[in-house]
Amino acid sequence: MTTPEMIHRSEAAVSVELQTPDMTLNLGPQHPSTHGVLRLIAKVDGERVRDVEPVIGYMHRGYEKLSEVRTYAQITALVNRIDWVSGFANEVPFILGVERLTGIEAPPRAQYIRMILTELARISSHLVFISSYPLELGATTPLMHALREREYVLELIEEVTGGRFHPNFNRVGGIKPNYGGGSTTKKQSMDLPAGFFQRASEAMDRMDKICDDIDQLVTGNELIKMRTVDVGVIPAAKALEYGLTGPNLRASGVAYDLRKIENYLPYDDIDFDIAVREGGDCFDRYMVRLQEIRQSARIVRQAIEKIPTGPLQAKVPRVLKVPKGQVYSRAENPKGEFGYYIVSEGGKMPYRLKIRSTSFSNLTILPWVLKDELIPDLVAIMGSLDFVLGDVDR
Amino acid sequence: MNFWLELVIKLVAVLLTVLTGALVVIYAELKAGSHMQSRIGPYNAGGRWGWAQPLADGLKFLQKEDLAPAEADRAVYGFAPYVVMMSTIAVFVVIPFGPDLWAADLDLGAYFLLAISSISVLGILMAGWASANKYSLVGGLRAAAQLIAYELPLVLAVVAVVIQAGTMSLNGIVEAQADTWFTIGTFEVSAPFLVRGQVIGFVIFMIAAVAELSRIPFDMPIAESELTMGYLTEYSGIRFTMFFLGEYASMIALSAIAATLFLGGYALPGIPDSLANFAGPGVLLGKVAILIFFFIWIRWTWPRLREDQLQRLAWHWLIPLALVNIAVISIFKVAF
Amino acid sequence: MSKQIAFPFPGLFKGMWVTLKTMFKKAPVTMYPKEQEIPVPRARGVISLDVDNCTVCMLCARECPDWCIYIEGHKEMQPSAKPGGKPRARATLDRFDIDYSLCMYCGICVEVCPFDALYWSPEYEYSEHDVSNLLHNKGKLTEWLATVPDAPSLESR
Amino acid sequence: MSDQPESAVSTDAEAPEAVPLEAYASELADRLGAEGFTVEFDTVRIHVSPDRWVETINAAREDLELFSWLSAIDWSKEVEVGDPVDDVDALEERFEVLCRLSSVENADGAIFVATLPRDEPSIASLVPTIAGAEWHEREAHEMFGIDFEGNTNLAPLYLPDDFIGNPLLKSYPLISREVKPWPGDVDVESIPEPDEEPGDES
Repeated sequence: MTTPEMIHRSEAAVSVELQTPDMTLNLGPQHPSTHGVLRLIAKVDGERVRDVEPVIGYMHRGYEKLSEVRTYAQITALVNRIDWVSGFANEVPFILGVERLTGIEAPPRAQYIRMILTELARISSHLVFISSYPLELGATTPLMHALREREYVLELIEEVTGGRFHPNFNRVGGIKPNYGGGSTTKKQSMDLPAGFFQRASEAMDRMDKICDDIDQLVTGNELIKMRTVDVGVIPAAKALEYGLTGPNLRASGVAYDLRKIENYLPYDDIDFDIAVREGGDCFDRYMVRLQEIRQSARIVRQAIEKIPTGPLQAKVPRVLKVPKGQVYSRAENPKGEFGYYIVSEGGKMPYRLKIRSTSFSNLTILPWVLKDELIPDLVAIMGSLDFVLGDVDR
Repeated sequence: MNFWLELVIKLVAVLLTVLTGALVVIYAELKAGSHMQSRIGPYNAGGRWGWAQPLADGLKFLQKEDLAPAEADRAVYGFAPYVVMMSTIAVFVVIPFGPDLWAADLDLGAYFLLAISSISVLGILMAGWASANKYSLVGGLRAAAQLIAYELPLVLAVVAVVIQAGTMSLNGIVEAQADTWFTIGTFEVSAPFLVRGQVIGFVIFMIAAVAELSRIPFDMPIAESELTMGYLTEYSGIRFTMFFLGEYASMIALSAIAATLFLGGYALPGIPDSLANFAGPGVLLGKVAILIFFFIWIRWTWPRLREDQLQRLAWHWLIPLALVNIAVISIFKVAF
Repeated sequence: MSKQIAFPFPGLFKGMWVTLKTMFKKAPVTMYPKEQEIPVPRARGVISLDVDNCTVCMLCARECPDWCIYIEGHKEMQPSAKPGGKPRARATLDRFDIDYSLCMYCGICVEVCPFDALYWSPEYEYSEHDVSNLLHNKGKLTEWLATVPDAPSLESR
Repeated sequence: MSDQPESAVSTDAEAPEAVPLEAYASELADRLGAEGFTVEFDTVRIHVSPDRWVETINAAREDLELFSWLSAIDWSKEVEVGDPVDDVDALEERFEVLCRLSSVENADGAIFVATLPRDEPSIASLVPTIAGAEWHEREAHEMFGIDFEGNTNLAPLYLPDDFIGNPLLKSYPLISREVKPWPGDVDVESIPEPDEEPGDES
């Protein structure tokens, strides 16, 4: 079908005869394709984008500054708002960082619960991508089908944590304490509610089914392939130079997954594969995420089989003292490597908190990858990077 | 009958058909589309199943302020929706709903139909240019390129039908399809052109029709995720309603044309001629409904193409294929 | 899944089959004002206050990251429980306001309360036309107490 | 599921590597000719002289391929918001520019640190060799006022064009915390002494 050479050849023939001035097309900050307040100033020559300058910061909330006036417990509530479609996964690296500073280690059951919820957050984040990406290409129905299934995942998260998007469930050395019903319950942690395993495995079956449906509806669709295959190719070297991580990097053939490398939660008990594809185009980025939903469902299934019994909270002093030190703690978020560089000076609040948010780094490649693409491909490529503006602007 | 009375009756009939038809199709799209998406669609307006939703939407649009950008070319901007609407309504004039149920039976019916429906390109270009908006401009130009590219396969597909029928009158084409194809013993078999070797022509016509309608997968002119709403970006209120109704009316028009040319129009094998005038509209509407459902179905299933892919599809595939189709049909026409 | 495009475009028609199947299934829709979903017991809907348990210790107001809890109180002398004992000072709550337009539902106040005066209720229907009405005072917070559910039973393993 | 072996859960995989981590850091620092290194809490920090900043990082990218992030720390005695440093008197006021590189093969990775003076901080830009550093440098520029020589586009990234100040400096106040009094500051009135109670006076 269409090869890039064909486009370029036909273009070359035209541009010899017609020299037209470039037009500046402003996309955003309110624009249907930017799902958030991203603004692109694109210099277009007809349909071809000659140059693009992303403008961000419309949603800058200054989390790094706010974190300097908040205690560690308060920051946990804050950070799950950075990338709101996978709120739980944002908390994990932060709490692991504080645990590393204080030398407290969460008990195995708490770690398993963290792992289950992280994977549920990953599924929900990828389902948002699976739903919104075809929408940018014009297909409206996968949106509703994927969001319908995401609801089952969010219900699971809410059932355990009490919040659909902002769980605020991790505590240093364990998970959130119970409250209400007398002071004794407060000393216990919020364990999984009855029937959770049953409902979780049912929901995971649904995830497999929706993946099959999406395969039929989207993946196999020739029009989708025409729009995404060989579009927006990012070679591995470029991806590394721009700091791309997560599915965007794995689609370029680099098997970089912190779940395997860093082993920050009991992932080595679980048998799962890293989804890697070689092409680095939009279709591969889409496919990696679709495969990761299946892998995450696999992880959740195994985790609910293997989850150990035991305490949920390690012994933590009543007044938590975080010693002086600097730690970089990172974890594999649905969108890639999410890290916190915590500088503690021994106070109640961190002296400085650098948030290495994934979408910000993933978005730095936009000017490079969008250069000399068509306007429809601009939308396709931008969507395939799967960013959340809250994660970009912090 | 008095000429003027007849004219008024015909005009009112056509207008009513177009407008109520468009409202019904809008409702069908809302309802079918939402069920395909696991939603329930309109529910509250009008009591049962939200049947009044299109009416309510229409009323809402009428109340909206009719905005025009400061830089817009007011006259052209204001006139554009009516050009689109007019070209759509004029198509209905020649479509026969029964042996005697037509507004005008032109000898050059098929020709008139193609000519008048391509006027809508003008309206869209006017809208895109006069809006003084870059999205509108790009959308308008995309629409122009697309409509002109797909006008050709559409015309060529019709040419094959005209050759087979031997007439350009739409009534004549329907009658040609109702005529005996061959006989088995004393049993006379008649069949629409679709069955009589126009499969390729029908497929080309339908693809081109979707492109003419600027519906998914060919909705680049209004591609929401790229151009917000293309040439419609700046329109609001009554003028937007015109475009909106026009889109759905032309969906009916193209379906009716396809039904007339390829599916036997008002004729259905087995319905005697004496009943044709009564059953005709129903038969035609049934066929139109099937085709419209097809349009709705693919709109809620497929993504959109890219502009260059769309052009390539037209020029590299559809037009050569349509020419081959004409040649084959002509050979068969002469040989048999 | 291969990137190749096969000629008769089977993918297009498989997709149409999926949408057609969906069309004849019942839509999983809750018609909100008529039907209501029952939120899970742990849902963080609104914070309710048990005035009797509050000792005006100010912990919640101090730990709140958004500074959206306003407390005022005074101390009263109360006769001792034992006859002949010294009268005790007891803190009485005058004002307890939570500004839900600022609250970010983190639940830290409920967690730090040492005397079980604050509870989460899953109620969610308290939207207002005027943002100032989102400041719930002591009386309103107490009303929510009736809607606090029992904690869910836990998974057996 | 109590028969599940507890030992299967190994969360702190780096703990046994604590000694190798220091060996790794010293080997890396030696190879790159860095000024020194620290390893604390499994975080490797390689101290680099600002003059050799670009050179060192490019050399390190041979096996630490992934450019992860770039940022800065403001070490300041004057602290407008948040907790001050542990030992204010001993603090040497400075900026630290940090750049994290990671390996994509294993858990290796290091944070490269260059120390800059607090007045007119300036360092060579990484953009000519690592294009992805552009936005990170722009962010550090607007948030801390650090100049990156060679980065031609240091326009504000997050902040409005007419914004004055560098918000992440420790001396920059957080307005939202200043316009509103802390509600936790109110205390219940002190317990009145028994002899001062109104009834007893008369």
